[in-house]
Amino acid sequence: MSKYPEKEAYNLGIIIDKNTHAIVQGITGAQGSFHTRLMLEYGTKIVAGVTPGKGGTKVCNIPVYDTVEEAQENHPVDASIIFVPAPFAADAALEALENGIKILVIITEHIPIKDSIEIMEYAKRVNATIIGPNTPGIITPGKSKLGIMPAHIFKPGNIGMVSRSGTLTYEIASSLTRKNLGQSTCLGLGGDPITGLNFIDTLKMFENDSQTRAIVLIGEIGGNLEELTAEYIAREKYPKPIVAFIAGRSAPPGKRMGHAGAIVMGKAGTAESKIKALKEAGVKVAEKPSDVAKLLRI
Amino acid sequence: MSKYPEKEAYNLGIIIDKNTHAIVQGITGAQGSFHTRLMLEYGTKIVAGVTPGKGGTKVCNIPVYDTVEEAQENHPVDASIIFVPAPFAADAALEALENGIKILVIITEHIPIKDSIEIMEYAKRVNATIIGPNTPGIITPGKSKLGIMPAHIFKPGNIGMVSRSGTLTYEIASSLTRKNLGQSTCLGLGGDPITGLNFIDTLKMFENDSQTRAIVLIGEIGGNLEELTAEYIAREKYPKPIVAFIAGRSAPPGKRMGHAGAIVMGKAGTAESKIKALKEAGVKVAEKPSDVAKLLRI
Amino acid sequence: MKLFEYEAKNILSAYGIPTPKGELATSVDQARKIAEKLRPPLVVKAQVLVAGRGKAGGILFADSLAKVKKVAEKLLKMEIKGIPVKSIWIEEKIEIKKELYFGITTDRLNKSYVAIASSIGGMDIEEIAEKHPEKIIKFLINPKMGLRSFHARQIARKMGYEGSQLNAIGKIFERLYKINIDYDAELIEMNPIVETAEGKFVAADARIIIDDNALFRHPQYKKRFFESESELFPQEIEAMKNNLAYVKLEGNIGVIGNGAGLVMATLDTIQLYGGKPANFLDVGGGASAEKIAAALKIVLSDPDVKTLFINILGGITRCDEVAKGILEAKKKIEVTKPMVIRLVGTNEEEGKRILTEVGIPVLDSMEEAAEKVVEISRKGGL
Amino acid sequence: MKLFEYEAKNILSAYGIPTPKGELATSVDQARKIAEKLRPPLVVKAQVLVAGRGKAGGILFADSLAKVKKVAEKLLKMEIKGIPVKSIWIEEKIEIKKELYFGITTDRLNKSYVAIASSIGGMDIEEIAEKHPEKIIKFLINPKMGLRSFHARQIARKMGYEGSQLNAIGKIFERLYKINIDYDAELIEMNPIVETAEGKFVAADARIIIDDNALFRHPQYKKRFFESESELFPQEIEAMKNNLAYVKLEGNIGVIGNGAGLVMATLDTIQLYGGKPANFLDVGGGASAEKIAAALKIVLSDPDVKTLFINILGGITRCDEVAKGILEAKKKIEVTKPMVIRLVGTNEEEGKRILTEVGIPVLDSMEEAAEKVVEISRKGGL
Repeated sequence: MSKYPEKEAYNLGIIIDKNTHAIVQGITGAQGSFHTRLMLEYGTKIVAGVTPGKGGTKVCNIPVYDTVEEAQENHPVDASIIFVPAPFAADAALEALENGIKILVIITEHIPIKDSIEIMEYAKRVNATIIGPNTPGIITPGKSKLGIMPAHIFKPGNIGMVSRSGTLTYEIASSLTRKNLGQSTCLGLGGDPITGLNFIDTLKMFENDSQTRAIVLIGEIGGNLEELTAEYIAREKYPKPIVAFIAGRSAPPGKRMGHAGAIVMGKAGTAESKIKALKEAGVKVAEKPSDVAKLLRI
Repeated sequence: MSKYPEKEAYNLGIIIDKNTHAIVQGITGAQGSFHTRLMLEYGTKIVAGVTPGKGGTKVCNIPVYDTVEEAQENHPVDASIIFVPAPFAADAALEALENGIKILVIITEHIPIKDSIEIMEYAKRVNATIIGPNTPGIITPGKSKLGIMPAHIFKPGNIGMVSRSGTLTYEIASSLTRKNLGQSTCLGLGGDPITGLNFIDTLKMFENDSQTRAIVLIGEIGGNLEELTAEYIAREKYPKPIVAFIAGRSAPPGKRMGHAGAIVMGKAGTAESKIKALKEAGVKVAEKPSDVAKLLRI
Repeated sequence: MKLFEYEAKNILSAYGIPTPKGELATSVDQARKIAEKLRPPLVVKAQVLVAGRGKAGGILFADSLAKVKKVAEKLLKMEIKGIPVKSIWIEEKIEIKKELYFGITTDRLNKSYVAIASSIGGMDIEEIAEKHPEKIIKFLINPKMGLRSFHARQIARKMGYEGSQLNAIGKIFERLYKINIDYDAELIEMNPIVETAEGKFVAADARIIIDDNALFRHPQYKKRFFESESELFPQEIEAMKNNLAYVKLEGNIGVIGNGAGLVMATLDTIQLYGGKPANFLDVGGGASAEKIAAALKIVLSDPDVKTLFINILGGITRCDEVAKGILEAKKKIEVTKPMVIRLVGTNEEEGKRILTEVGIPVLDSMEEAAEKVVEISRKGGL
Repeated sequence: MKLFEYEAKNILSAYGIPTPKGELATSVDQARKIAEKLRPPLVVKAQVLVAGRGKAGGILFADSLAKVKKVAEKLLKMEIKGIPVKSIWIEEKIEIKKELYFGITTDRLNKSYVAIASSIGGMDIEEIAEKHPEKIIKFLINPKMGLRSFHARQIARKMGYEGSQLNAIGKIFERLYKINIDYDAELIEMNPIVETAEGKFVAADARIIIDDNALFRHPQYKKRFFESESELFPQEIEAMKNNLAYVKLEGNIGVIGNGAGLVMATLDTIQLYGGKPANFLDVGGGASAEKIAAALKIVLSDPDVKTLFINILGGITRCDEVAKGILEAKKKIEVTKPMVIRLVGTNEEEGKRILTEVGIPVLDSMEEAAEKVVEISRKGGL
């Protein structure tokens, strides 16, 4: 990694930075309040929380409101991180979007597909960025995090990471950190079939981020987004080096979405297909999580 | 009217002109086929018809297709006039809009409010012009008509007419024609609570239409659009003379939409309220239909 | 189409909106049985569709079984604004802390639904809206989003609610919107929605008007539309069956025309000349001879009508069809009342020929015709 | 959650989509009664949730009552891919002119629903899609518009239909989309939808998978989800009840981890070192000691499991909770199988302390741990 010397002063990360003012929707729940504390400790500017019916209370000394509207009347708000339980998560996301918030990190898992489709349609219309659902969030090490990832496994640096998997990201990030390969921004796309950002969106951002010198892409079986990403990388002659890891090589043929799913996906979806496509696009693919660091150093 | 000499060569009308290529949705129905013939006789460029399940047939020698998509594959299309029965009218309008048609004349009456709201929301999003529903349509005398009005009562000239009522428009138009006051464009907004164009939209178009020297505005009881139009005329110091007629002065207090309706409308809605508002805005208001021509000549 | 209070409340209840426990009775005996089950204190409410029922004495309280019987007897014999009370709704009495208002209707200018809410509701809500417009919350509903939970909570917050009350009343607003959409309502309102002594919310009165044009999506109501519109004049029912727009008025000149605007202008002109229209009847566009005949029968069946004015400006409507319809009606019913006919437009010559051949004169000018019919009616009709 | 064919067909039928007349039987006697009512020729279909039922002999024809009895007997004794057939669906035989395909699923890239249609359907649809992609119509559905009548007709036209057939099949597509939305389906398909000899359309087979995450909106299925998932291993049912993601695999190394990606990578690494995982078990994020204990119990109850690998990278999950869960499980069940534990992350020190105190060694590296567990399993587990 010697060709990517670490700098003292880091520029902005992608999507969030030190000056991002965020609210926490679902701040009064166990997860919401726990991670609000951790995010504050990390230096994230959490300005307010929203939990309907809990307006007027405080969590970690942060004021809680009943509605996003009220939070915005009292604070500058750039982003929202959502911990609201699945049945109510779409409502929370739409509330944030309708109130003009342009960056959403949706931690909640088990959101119905129909709800996610609605969220994404709205986000697209108003040009908002959605991370998740079912994501560990985003961290720009040393600057800010909007997410639930353990902060100590990250360190500032030049590697951009984008992943469909939470703990696997931690596994790889901590191995990079141990090997002194710091990260510019690490972003979890989310494990659901329908997510906001995808690999291609994120690669475009990393391309424009001067801080990022190389990218780690962590995929898994299911869907065809890795294959489409490989196509994109090849077609656009993507200028920064990428190392990939794909989980699920030993998995049996997964749950297939009937004939319709098979027709939509063609042969895509298996680890084999994804690895082949990425390799053909010039991406180095690691066999084991610990190989990622080695391949970055080549 | 001597100060508005009639010209030999007329410019374009508002919204439609000689070169507007239109399709007829619901062309195979009794009304659709009858008025297709009359529009063709008037010189309107009807290029195709659409009736699901009747594709491949002809009406007045005009080819009929199953879908708007197919009509567009075979013809240039600027506008659509819709005769489709009320339960299916919203589907027809949305089909036209989704296929990129920007001018819709919806003749159909009895379309549910919920459907109209959906049509109008879509039209607004794609910046399309909707005339109706429940409208006689639009005529630019001597040029083109997309509508069901009897053509012989109109003649080319300088008076723009905009109305919420069908036969009342004919009544007044024919009296103007008899008195040699020709019309630039006559447009029925439609008799439903929710319509596409309203008085204000139309006044703006007439303002920019060099052919139009004076405007006849025909309102009726119900709603508060005449009052809001009066406000607009006063506020914008509308530059062209307007003569109005409001039907329903003798009507008993009409069906009120509960308390909610009363609160939304305030005291608006009665003929008295509308006439007062228009007079205060400097509009001449006729007592009888035949007085309109007299007031235009002042 | 207006729903009865009990129909509206049953719908609200099915959507999970709290309403007072209640049942419908059409006899004193039934009322007694219901009262025994629900136990006083009770409210007994006349089920009529006319507005202003409360002020007309149609809502009575009863704190004993004997009183329920008495009150039920009274109401079931009562007429409200000319409408006999055929059924009563008996429900538990709610301890009212505060009366609120919430309703949804259409906003013509914005082409969408609008929710209206007020933390002061009840019978005088319109007066409040006029005198204290700041007490009224108007919330425009984006048609593609609908009224979501979070919108409902925004409204609840503006009404001054917080904590569990904010969520509870928000849920009620959200559900009412869902009913509005599912039932194609053109108006839906809870007035009052009551905050009880315990801080709960109950829809104490509810009103739903279904968009007549959407009845094809609600066959259960379409059927009942004709079956039980008990509060209509026979002419109105007949008009409905023939798809004619008819409104009974208080004068003596029967009016038939084509197009609502033209018919309204005809009424105005009659009035301008000093006459009094007996009705509004719009045959609509492209009416057939049969429809015209039906219209004549309806108007002439009204004993208040002394003279008849037919004003047709033919567009899609063909004058020859109108003329044939007049002859058809004449054949089937004895027409002794004088008629003034104005007939111009599509196929005008043929229409005039048909009528003048049998000795019925036809005029060209609506205003002349109006003047003439007023003159005749002034002479007493005949 | 997969619905049985008969459940799916009953839904289609309720939405006005033509399906063959049919009834469900769980005994030969019932089958006979149904057959007498419907009258042969009939089709008898095993009701199992596994795919490929037709090719496995689960769909049989019967042209006489005697044959129905015979066929029913045969199917009700059959196992399909290891799953015993508990019920059969008996329906009228349709005269097939043509087999078509129509289905709706989600499109990840476009974040919307997508309709797939083909004028060639049936069992080989996927092969057709691969060899003749031009026969496949993919129609992306705008989430805010849905699949409207006119969209359905656009698809029907592209399939080559016109006239009344275009409207008829269009209506079926539109209704299937409505089911898709109302039931929160992640897949809904009719394969084949049959064009009959008379030119009518009938959904001869139907498949609905409901989005598990949306079951809270469909309580009737949520209940049945646990009641009748008869085709699952006991471990799978236990995992479901404990909200754990469990998949049975064919090896002998039990695996427990947190996070689907990490568990998958664990399986991959085991395999890379020559081992064979017995299962996939993801405890999810922030698992409590109880949940960890439940996970251990489930994995250890599988007789195929010879060794156990626990791989935890604590983020929200706390290592001390995991350690406590392991001790709790050990207390309740006799753990005789060797365990390899890798435990790092949040509260790592405390977790390690708890385990090492009772003599359980803990590793830091996932790969080392994987290597070790493979080695132990190679030695036969113990």
